[in-house]
Amino acid sequence: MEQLMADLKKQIIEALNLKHLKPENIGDDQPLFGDGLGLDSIDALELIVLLQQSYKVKIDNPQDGPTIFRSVKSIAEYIRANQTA
Amino acid sequence: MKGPVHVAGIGVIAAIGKTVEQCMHSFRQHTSGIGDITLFDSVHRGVLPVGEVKVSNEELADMLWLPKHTSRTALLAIQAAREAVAHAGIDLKKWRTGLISATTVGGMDRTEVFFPDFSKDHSKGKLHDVVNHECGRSTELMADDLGIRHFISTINTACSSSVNAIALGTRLINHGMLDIVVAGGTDALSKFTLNGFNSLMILDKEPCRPFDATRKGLNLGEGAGFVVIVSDRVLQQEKKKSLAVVAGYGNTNDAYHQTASSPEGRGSYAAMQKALEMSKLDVNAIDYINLHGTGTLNNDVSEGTAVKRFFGERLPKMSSTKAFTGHTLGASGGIEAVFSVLALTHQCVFPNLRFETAMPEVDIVPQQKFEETTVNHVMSNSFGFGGNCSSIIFSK
Amino acid sequence: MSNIFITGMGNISPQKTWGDAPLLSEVTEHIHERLTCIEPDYTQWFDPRQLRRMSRVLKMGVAAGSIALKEANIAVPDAIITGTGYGCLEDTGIFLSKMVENKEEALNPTPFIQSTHNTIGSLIALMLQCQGYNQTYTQGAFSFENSLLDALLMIKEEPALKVLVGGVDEITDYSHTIQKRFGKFRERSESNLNLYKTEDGALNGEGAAYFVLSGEKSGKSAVSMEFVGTFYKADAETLQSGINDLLQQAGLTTKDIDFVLLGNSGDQHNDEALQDHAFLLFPNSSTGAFKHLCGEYPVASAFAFWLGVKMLQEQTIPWSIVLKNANRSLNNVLIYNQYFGTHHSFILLKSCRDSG
Amino acid sequence: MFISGTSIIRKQTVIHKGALAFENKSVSLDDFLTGAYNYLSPEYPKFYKMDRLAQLGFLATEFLLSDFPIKQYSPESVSLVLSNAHASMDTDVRYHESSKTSSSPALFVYTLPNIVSGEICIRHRIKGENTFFISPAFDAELLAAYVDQVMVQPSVQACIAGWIDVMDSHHDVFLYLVEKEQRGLALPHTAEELTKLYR
Amino acid sequence: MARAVWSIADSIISPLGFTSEENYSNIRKGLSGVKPTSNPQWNANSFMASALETVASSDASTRFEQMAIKALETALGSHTLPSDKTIFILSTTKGNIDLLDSEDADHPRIHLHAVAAYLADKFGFKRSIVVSNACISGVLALIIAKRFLESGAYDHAVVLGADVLSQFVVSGFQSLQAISASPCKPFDANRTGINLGEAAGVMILSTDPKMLGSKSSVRLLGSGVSNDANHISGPSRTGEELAQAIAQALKTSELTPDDIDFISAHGTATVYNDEMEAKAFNYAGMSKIPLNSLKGYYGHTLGAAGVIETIITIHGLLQNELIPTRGFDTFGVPKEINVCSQLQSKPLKRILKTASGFGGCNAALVVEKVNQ
Repeated sequence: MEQLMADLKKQIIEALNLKHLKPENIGDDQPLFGDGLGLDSIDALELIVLLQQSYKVKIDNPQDGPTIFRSVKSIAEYIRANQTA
Repeated sequence: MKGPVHVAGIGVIAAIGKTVEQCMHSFRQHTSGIGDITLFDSVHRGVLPVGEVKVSNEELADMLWLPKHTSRTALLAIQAAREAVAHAGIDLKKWRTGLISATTVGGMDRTEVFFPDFSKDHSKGKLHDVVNHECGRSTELMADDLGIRHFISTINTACSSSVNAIALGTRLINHGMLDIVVAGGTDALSKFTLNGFNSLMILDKEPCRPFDATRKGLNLGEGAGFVVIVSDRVLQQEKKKSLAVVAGYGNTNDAYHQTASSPEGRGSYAAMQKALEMSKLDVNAIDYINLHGTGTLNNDVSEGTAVKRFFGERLPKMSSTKAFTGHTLGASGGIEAVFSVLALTHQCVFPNLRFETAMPEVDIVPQQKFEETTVNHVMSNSFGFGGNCSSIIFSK
Repeated sequence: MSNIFITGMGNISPQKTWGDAPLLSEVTEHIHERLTCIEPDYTQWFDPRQLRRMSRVLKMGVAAGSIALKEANIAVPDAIITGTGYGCLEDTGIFLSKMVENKEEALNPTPFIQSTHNTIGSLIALMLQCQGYNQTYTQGAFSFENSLLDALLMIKEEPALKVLVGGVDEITDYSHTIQKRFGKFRERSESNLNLYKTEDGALNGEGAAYFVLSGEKSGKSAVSMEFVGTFYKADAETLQSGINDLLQQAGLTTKDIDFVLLGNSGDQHNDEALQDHAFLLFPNSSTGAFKHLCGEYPVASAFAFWLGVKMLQEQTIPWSIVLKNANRSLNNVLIYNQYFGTHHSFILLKSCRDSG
Repeated sequence: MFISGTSIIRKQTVIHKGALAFENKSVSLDDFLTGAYNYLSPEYPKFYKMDRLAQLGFLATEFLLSDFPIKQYSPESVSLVLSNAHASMDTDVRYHESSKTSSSPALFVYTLPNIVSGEICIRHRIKGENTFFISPAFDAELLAAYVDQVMVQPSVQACIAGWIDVMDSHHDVFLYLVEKEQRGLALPHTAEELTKLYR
Repeated sequence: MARAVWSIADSIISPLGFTSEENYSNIRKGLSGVKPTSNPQWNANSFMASALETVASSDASTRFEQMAIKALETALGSHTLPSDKTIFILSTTKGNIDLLDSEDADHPRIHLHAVAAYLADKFGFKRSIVVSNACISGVLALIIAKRFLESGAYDHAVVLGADVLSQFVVSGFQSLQAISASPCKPFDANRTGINLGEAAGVMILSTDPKMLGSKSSVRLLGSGVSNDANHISGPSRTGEELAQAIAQALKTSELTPDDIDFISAHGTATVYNDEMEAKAFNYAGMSKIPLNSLKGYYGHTLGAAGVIETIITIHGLLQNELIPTRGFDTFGVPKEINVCSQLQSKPLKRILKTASGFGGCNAALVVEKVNQ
């Protein structure tokens, strides 16, 4: 789980081009959207693509985004719960 | 020297018809143009419904006597523009005539043919497939076809483009710089836009249901709509009938988000307001609104909220015709301008197909039947990515 | 006089065209088959978070717009009008190649969102929270001229308006490879300063320039735009009567033109025609060229617009642009642009020092 | 009668409908011709067998007809009226050289100016009449007058006409399409317009 | 209604004579210009051809020009044509190509337009044009002249068709293996190819019937030209395109195939050409109409052929005589045609002249006798 979250942080920085951040700047429970990291709905769509490409986890309804992408931890939990392998 | 700027001719091609008359027939019969993809290959074929113009490129090219590698965007445009010019029945060469077209994809449908070969080997891919890639090229092909040289322009403000084209044409006539303008917009379906909108997860896998509580997104469509607008002097001298006048228009930016509209629809509200101010009409004078109404969760709430705020409790009849045609992007404003003029000339309003239950967020109940009724002033809304919002009013 | 003043300018180009150095005191030599913009450090104006999703063309455009507004000393303009022939090519190319590579599965939305032509202008609006008129023209080599014309109409309609008008176009690896295959652009790497000495064709270029236009003079606004005219596939006679009409409406004749800034591109066929025609129309004017500095691209006239205004403001003619010097003082500068023989345009800039 | 399109090749530059379409001045004429062929990539390997006159004619018509669906006319209703100053002399000289050792039949078949007409007809399936005039210089009067007479033949709908000259590295091609119907920006078919367009 | 175009005078310079009448009477006698020819300038070995040995170049003019001048002088005779109302049309494929062999390879009149200008100047014609469209040049030149006269651009036309033998042409046809070692046999089962020949012919056309004087004459009716769009040196496999040119000629003459009394075919005596023509005449519904080829008398005279063959056929038309096909004895084409093999008398009203050539071109012209 720790490793997964560490990987996710790196991947999020890369995918969303958050070059001003380092993985250690992102807390496991820190909110990603709104006031937290300041991400928006386009970033949410990018994260959906990230999960599909890197973890083969599909999210069909973008309305589920806000819950799943609340924090790095919630993303990791969602991946664990939905990965078929 | 401002005088009324008249609409003297209209032409349209869309999923519900290749001509104005065919579209009117579909409206009367409540026949939607939404269906499966049949004319191009895509993994989304059979999954995502679209509003396709059911004529292949080859047939279109043959019909129009144009080369087969012409981009579909230009072919659709030329078909609609020729209809509009023929309808106006004025020799364009006798006057200072301009062409203002709008498109968002330009020659993308051909670039997609070019690109797979090109990406494997940069010396491959047939160049005649990319030569007309630029949006402006489709307008130049039209200008060459219609014999217009005096002024040409292409607007791409995403889905609000064609309303801006008609507005610019009106201004150029008002400033005495042009006598006649052929204005409108065109866009062909392409894999590029289909996949783009799919990546945004705003495409409905069912036929779209604008303003319905169960709506899940939009269906893409294609087509072109053009109007021939003329100065008062041209109308008099050519002894033509005015189909409608351009009463007002407004162009604003929502400045809220790259793709989403503000929840209260501030940009759309401001666009309607500007248009109404220019028309000097009372808000209650508007008889019918041709809504943008794409069928996405976001747009319909935002637009609905703005409309409710703007018109108050006494709402005019209104509908989105996108349930018939799909969302035709850069062409939508042009196609819907033609529909708005038809509402005036035929004294009718168009149904908002597939509406059943009002949205919980904002109570909008659109027109559900084709209906003949008194229509003196029509408003048409077109909003786009990047927050571009435009609204236009046509009057009898 | 038209009373349309240029009150601020921002220009990112293959030359060092921002900052305080005297006009083109140093000319940058590029030895490459294409001219690429010299880009400033954008973080001096923007928060890195604002820049993270932006492609190169967006950064160039947004920065040029921001410099222009700063120079005009206004925070938010009343309208934003952008001309771009190609639009956002980089994002278009990324989305297209991913679409082909991934066979239409799992595509990133960002490049698609930012592939539309209006991204540049609407991003400026979003960053400035500008809810006013917002427009994007994409008519090849008329894109910038169409934008100027719109601004001109707008200020005539409402003189108090402050309009941000620009022209932006980028080269990408894909676009350059394809354009080279059309054979119009030169294929050899050689100095841009030798552009007019060889016959190999035009030099591919790019740039982003924004201007604040207003009906009210302010600050450095000693220059006005008198007219802008576009001519699609016009012959020499049409061009001649066209320029005469435009001049007449501005109360001028060809004799009043002190300097003609010509759109020679290095493509000998069209350059000869342009030059012959210009010498015929304006035998006593000085002439100069600018595309060896910025290259050929649809909105190259925006670079010329910047150059012309600068020349009038500073009352200097940079040595590097002169084709023929008639030793005249600078009051009227005419930009006479052409794009591969099909698109011709005229823009007249006028110094208004004397009229107070 | 109306001129609905033009295509010019001179100074190793192709101008199609007034716009620069392809250019390459830094190579030999032959390499320029192959370059323009590769640019169009029409997949017509017979091109490589043609002499320069035919290659020029092939390329010029390829550009001329690239945005015009000539195939919508019946093959019999399209005509060709071409002219030049040097006839097939460019190839005549080469053939003559070859004939001193062993005559090349492949070259000999190109020692007639109208072979280029034949190549164009084959490529575009044109079966209407063709004529080849030899004039000291581009003769707008002759073309305007004669093409009009061809166009009034009841079966004729369109005519590809113009000037196509090559001798050593000198080359000058001006082809245009004439139709009965005026479409778009078509110009009237007069000697005056032709002179302007040729310039 | 287009103006009528009359033929008012003609001439032929060939091994068979220096006037049209002399040529016609020698052909009636069955004489031929084709015989073994030895001329080291043309070929190291002797070959079968119709060479005009009695004309040589002068200091001022080449052989080609000498022949042309003689033909023009004879045809023009006492006719004076107003120079501004007369067009001079030269039909030739190679003109002075033999200058390439001479020491004077840069001779200005190696260019066809320059020869035409030189001849026009000599005879005081202000306007000259050159038609060089392979072996249909002669017929095509007549068609072009007719059109210029019908349109009113000119009142008179002088059409000269001429070509000479040369090392260039002889070696070329040899390289194509098209030359027969024996006198050619058009439409014959044993045909083995062409003979080359040289000649000059002139036809003077006019819209002014007064120029005819009192003699019977002929007028040019409709015409048709087409292209095979098949092969640059081989004829069409089907003959459809020549048939199309013939149909066009009939249509513009407002005639049907039955209105044609006689055909002067191209008949080069190559295997494929003659086959193609046979198919074409069938397509055109003319398989029963008597036809001939005159190549057995003159060989293939290239740019001159269309003019001199039309002249001989017109003389036959005026005399009501069918000239036989010299060299033909065993029918040898895959479709039935009526090859004329004996001199016959028959009332004649209209003839059709056809030609086909390299580049896939075909031409057809109808000529009608008008009894004054």
